Amino acid sequence: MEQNPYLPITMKLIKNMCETEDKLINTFTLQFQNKQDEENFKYMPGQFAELSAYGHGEAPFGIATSPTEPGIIKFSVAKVGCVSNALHLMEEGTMVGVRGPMGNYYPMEEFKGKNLVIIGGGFAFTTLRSMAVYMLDEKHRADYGDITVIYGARNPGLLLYKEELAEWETNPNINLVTTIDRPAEGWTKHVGFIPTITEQVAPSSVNTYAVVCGPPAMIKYTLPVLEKLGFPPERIYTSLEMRMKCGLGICGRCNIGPKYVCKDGPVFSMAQLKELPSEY
Amino acid sequence: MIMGETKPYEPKIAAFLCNWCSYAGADLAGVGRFQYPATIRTIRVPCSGRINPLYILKAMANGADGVLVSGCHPGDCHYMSGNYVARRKFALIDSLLKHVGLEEGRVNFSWVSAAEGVRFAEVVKGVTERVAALGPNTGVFKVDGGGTDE
Amino acid sequence: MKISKEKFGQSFDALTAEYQVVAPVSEAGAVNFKTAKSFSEVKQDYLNSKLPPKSLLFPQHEKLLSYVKEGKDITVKNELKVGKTVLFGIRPCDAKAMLLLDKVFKNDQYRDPYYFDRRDNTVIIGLACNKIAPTCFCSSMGISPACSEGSDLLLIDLGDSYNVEVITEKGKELLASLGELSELSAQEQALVDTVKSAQTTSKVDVSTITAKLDKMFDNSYWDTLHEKCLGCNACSFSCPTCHCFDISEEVIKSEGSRVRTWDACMAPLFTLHGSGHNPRDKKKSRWRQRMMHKFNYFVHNNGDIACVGCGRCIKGCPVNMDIRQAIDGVNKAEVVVD
Amino acid sequence: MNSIIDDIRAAARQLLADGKVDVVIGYEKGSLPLKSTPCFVRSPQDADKLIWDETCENNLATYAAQTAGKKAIIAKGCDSRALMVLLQENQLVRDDLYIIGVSCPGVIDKNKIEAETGEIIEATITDGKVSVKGIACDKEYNFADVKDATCQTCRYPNPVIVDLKIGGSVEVPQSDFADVIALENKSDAERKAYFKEQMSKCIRCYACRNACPMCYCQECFVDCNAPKWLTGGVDSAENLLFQTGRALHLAGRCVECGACSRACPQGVDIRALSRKVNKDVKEMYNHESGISEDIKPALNVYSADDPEEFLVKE
Repeated sequence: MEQNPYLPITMKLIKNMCETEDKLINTFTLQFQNKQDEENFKYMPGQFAELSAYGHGEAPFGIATSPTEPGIIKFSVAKVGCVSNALHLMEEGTMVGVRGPMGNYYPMEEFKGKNLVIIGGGFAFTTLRSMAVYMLDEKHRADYGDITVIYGARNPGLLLYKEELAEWETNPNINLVTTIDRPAEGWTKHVGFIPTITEQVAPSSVNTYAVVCGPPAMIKYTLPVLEKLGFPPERIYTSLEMRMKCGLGICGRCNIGPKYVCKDGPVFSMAQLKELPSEY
Repeated sequence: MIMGETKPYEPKIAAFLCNWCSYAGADLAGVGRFQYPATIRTIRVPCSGRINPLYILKAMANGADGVLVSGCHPGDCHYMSGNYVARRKFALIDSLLKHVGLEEGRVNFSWVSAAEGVRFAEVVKGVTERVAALGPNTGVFKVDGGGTDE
Repeated sequence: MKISKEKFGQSFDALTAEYQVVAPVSEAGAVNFKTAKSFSEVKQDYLNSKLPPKSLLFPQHEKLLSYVKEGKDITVKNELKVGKTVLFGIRPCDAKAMLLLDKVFKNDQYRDPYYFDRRDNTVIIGLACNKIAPTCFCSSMGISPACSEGSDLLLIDLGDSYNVEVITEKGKELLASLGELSELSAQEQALVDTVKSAQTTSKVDVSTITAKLDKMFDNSYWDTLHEKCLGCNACSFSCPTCHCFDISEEVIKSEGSRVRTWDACMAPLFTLHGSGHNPRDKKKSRWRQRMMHKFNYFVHNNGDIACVGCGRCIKGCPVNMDIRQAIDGVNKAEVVVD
Repeated sequence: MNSIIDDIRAAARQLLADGKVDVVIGYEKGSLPLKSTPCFVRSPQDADKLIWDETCENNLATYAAQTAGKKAIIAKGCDSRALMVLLQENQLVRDDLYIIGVSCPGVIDKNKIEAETGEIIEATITDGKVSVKGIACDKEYNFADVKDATCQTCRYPNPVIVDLKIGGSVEVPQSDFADVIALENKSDAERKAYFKEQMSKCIRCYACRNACPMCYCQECFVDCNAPKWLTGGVDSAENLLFQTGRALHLAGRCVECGACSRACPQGVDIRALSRKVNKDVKEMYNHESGISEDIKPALNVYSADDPEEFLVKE
């Protein structure tokens, strides 16, 4: 029988963990309930899924895990609306609904043989983490060149995935640069906004792609820096956010020009975005 | 229960009670063990002036068989004039709801003070009888979940 | 070939046993598409329905699924239900609109089962327009008052009988159960020819609008177009091609359902992000979206303009926003060529 | 009427030329017969677009708060009442507002005509006669017979607050709440059936709310997500909840312009609800909204002896 794309699969919330000091972002670990569901849920870094908190609604979130992590998927979600609030309050063991994977993904094929500069700000680091983990996987690491991650948050407490970041610090396969906006006690790494730090770190643009995700202001000021470093628009990628409902390119709200972010995105290159109206 | 015996119909009544008088009155009724039917579901509000007409409409839409709104007697408001202002609203709500076809007795308003435990029990008894006589809510605001009239 | 109305009426009544037969019915002072039990209920001399028949395939409020929560567990039930339907008497503009909706509810990746399971089980009997309203402008949209596009059978009212034209296989199958056909008289043939050659009196020029709009996103035309718009959804809800929807949850205690309801680009909430950011926060950008979507984006994605010229939005607008004038305005707008 | 149009245009031209206002909000000829459409005049030479006749049915006060800058507004009696309430509720800055008052003879109920003539192809209004060429038939009407229901019961056709008054005053018709009383006198079952039928037509496009000058809430209760007062359902119960909730929110504020009913593309008798509330407000609290700056809104004040008949009978 044909799949009904509006019907979620049921997954179990096995872990509901507070991620940041301000207690506004939690990471939810969901477990597939059968092999068939997991088989059908083949995804790539950059894709998202519609997460249902039954009784409250459904909302789209980027998948924070990598397909190299079997059995589960994770989402890191900020508490802003009806659905995210319900998720934050949800007890472990509760069944939730998941529709997906949806949308396109980072062009991992195109990235092969290239160096990657991953730039993330705040909690927009979720699908970037997925991509980094994907590339660090032993099956894939050899496909890619140098991986540089520049990741910033307002303060140390707001950085996501702290344990993993600590591991990356010492991992020779990845070059991690973390920064915070203002000096904080005990912080010995970079201090400053992402664009400034990117300029300081000055990753080479030779044979390199950049992937940038973060708040609009961060992206706005980082792009000129990348341009100065010699990244052409075709080699800068980003992932967009939009209000979405169906996730199938039908309900009509997430379009930028003729493109639906849910179906044709959320991943776009700067070259693609230049062709579209600036309505996002 | 013996087969064939039917349980008497017990209406569900949403009771919006002001914190300072009617809620305390309900408390007193409890402490004093004055019997009244277990038909009300109490929602405590800071003042009868806090009642939004939508509370009443939504209760009816979601299937409450009746609504009771109760506050301090006029002149006794903890916030001086909350119930005076509420009184004007209540009169208009009551009149409009009847106008659009809601049965008289579904939505009830009263003043009960903190000292009137016995009276609170009496009011609930009276309201329960009135609502019970009307039967289950099939009224103009009852949403059946169909979403369309067809 | 023709069928007498008497015979058609009998067949119509017989069809109601097997099909849900939906037809124009006069109710509460307006003609709309409703389930009809008998041909006698059908309003035949109607101009067009107040609301478009899109709701038959895409209801304003529709359950997608329902569920029951028990503690931490959940039981989800698919609410997809379909029966066979005959849609009688829809006008050529609305029949064409269904073809446009088909393109929306199926794209390169997904097919909407709620829409298509209904669609595939619906036979459409179109009814050509003998009368043309001053707000009709379908002729400018590549349709005509007797256009057969989108219908399975097309009827033309000849007074006592209908001229019948078979358009699709589905129509041919249904025709078999309608009864015998007879030849047209010369006079009737002349009437058929008149109806077929009729054109709407109101016209707009959309020949270059898509290309023009390609260059108009930042045009100052949008600065004033929207000004008198109240921002309600009257135009969208009365449009046979508008298809945007919302998905929300309706819950009482532990039982709930997920429903989809019509939504429209004119509402500010339509695009509001959880963060508070809104990419289309002004009436200006929402009107631009409406025009762009109908006359540009839709063409790029689906090869057609998403307007069939039914004129409902013109009649329904509380402030007389007239899409024909909006189109003219685009045609007249000055475009800075870089 | 022509001299009124000339005077309106002249006033608009002068105000714009003198830079006293940035925009004049008035009416221009619409695209359909017997329809005018709101227009925003920003330069003196455009002032000639402005018209004034029995088709000027929109309440322009709706645009007052959402239009930036200093604005002049052509105001009928009901528009001026709406502006008055908006001023009282601090939604408008008086100094940014220039009210060009025009007495209103009432506006045409186009739907009533089209119910008989079918869609109107052509129409003219001369000397109190409306001649209509319709798709079904041609007909001539006395204006008084096709006057909008709201205007039939209007008690304030003359503007209550103006900066400039154009034209003479019109006679204030005697009016009570006969329409409401007629409905009140029906049985509960009849009224219930009436409202059920009316509400079954509503498609929740919110044209009524958006056309209403008093509906300016930043977040309307119908759009509120938490709590979710309304579902997306469009059954008559859900629609009645919306319309009743709205009518109660307008209690003591409704200026009886009828913009809601005229805006309704489905012909729902929305006014029937607000009229009832208005009658109650008048009878119980002797209040009419927007008729004087000195009168406080009915629900902002109280009296120790306000009626209490609504209390539960014990």
